[in-house]
Amino acid sequence: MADKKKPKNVFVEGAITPEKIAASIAHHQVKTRIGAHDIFLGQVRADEVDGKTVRAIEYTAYQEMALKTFHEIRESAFEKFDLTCMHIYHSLGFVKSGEICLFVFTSSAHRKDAMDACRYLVEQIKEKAPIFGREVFEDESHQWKMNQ
Amino acid sequence: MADKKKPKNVFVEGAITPEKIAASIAHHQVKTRIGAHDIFLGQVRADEVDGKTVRAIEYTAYQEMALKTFHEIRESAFEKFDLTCMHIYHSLGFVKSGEICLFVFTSSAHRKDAMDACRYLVEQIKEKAPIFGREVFEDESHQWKMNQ
Amino acid sequence: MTVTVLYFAQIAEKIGVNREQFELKDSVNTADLVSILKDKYPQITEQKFKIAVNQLLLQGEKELEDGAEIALLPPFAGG
Amino acid sequence: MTVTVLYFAQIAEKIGVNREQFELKDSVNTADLVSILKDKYPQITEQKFKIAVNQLLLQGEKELEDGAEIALLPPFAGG
Repeated sequence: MADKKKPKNVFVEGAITPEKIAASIAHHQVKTRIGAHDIFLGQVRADEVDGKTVRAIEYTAYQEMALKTFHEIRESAFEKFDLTCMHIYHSLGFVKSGEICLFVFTSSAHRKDAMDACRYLVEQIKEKAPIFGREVFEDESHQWKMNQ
Repeated sequence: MADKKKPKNVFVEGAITPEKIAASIAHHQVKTRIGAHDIFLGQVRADEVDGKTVRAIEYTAYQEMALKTFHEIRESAFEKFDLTCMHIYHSLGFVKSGEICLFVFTSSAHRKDAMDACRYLVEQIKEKAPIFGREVFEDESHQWKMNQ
Repeated sequence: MTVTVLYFAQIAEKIGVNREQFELKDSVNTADLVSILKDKYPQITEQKFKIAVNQLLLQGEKELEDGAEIALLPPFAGG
Repeated sequence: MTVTVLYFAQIAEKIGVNREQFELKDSVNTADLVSILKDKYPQITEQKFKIAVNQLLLQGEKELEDGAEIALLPPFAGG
């Protein structure tokens, strides 16, 4: 069942839309061995820094390396957890505050694997994927985002 | 920010649609202090029992008690975790295999609270909400579902 | 006193009743009521259930009051 | 040997270059290359970065081979 070997298109230009998420959920309704989905969404915050507010993040990536990294993270998750499906999408380019930049979607027969895998994927992506974020303020000045 | 006190409409007649989930996600894009959403979806499995396949679950509930239980679970989650928003929807009536019967949606500035709260809510709902499920097979015989 | 008893799911299915009222002596508690119900409906003797009184899950036993709503709840299946 | 060096994000911004090639002596390893780069671009001396060689994150030091692709990666910000 697991679509482990298909190459995956992780990067999306601009924000990830709620419609894309809905289409992805709907696509899984034919997979009737699934009992639990977990979805993580990263949303750009309008953080305030020294009185200025972030209006968008511009994402860039070392794309070839990032795609390899995502592939390895996916493979390791399929080894660790009993998953039916796994999907990862990340934005490139501008994503405005309030919009979604990361969509991680795990599906399993039972909730524990779906939830454990989703958390694992999010942590691995934040730590290992060579993706960079330029936080752009309302006055067009910027600073570079760093994951903790 | 937290919409802690609004009474919540938890029960939905029939399956929860991907469009409802998309609308709920879209609704949060004005809340620019949110950095992370976690969504859990329960989907009806076409389990096989003695050669017969589940085609649907018919959900019923002790509704007044369930709404009180959901309210208490919500309040306790708002106490335990730093959340901006929390939404819970559960189906009543028939939900076919492959369709969604539970939608738990947590939002926070940071991922840890969103993910911890989502898991907490799912476990609490499964344990404490007086909801019953009649698993209907393709030959119209049935058995009663039990959470583990 | 008068109490209302609610039956759900496989319990309602087994006994063919969703809800009924009982006239009870004032000293009757929840354990006594369960005995009365199992006498009346022997088909639920083997059934696992929890009890809620006035929509609160019961731990142990409890005195009943006039107008109480008692529910017999088979295992939960939400989610 | 010839190696390609890629710069990303704040590093590319600081030095105004995304990508360039270097002719190196065969004995040069990654630590030597970093010294060369910091001499050429003193504005990155204080910058925190990781190094990838042929799209694999480097642990420690590594000999370089002809045609290698070396990337200077500032802190990640995905998600």
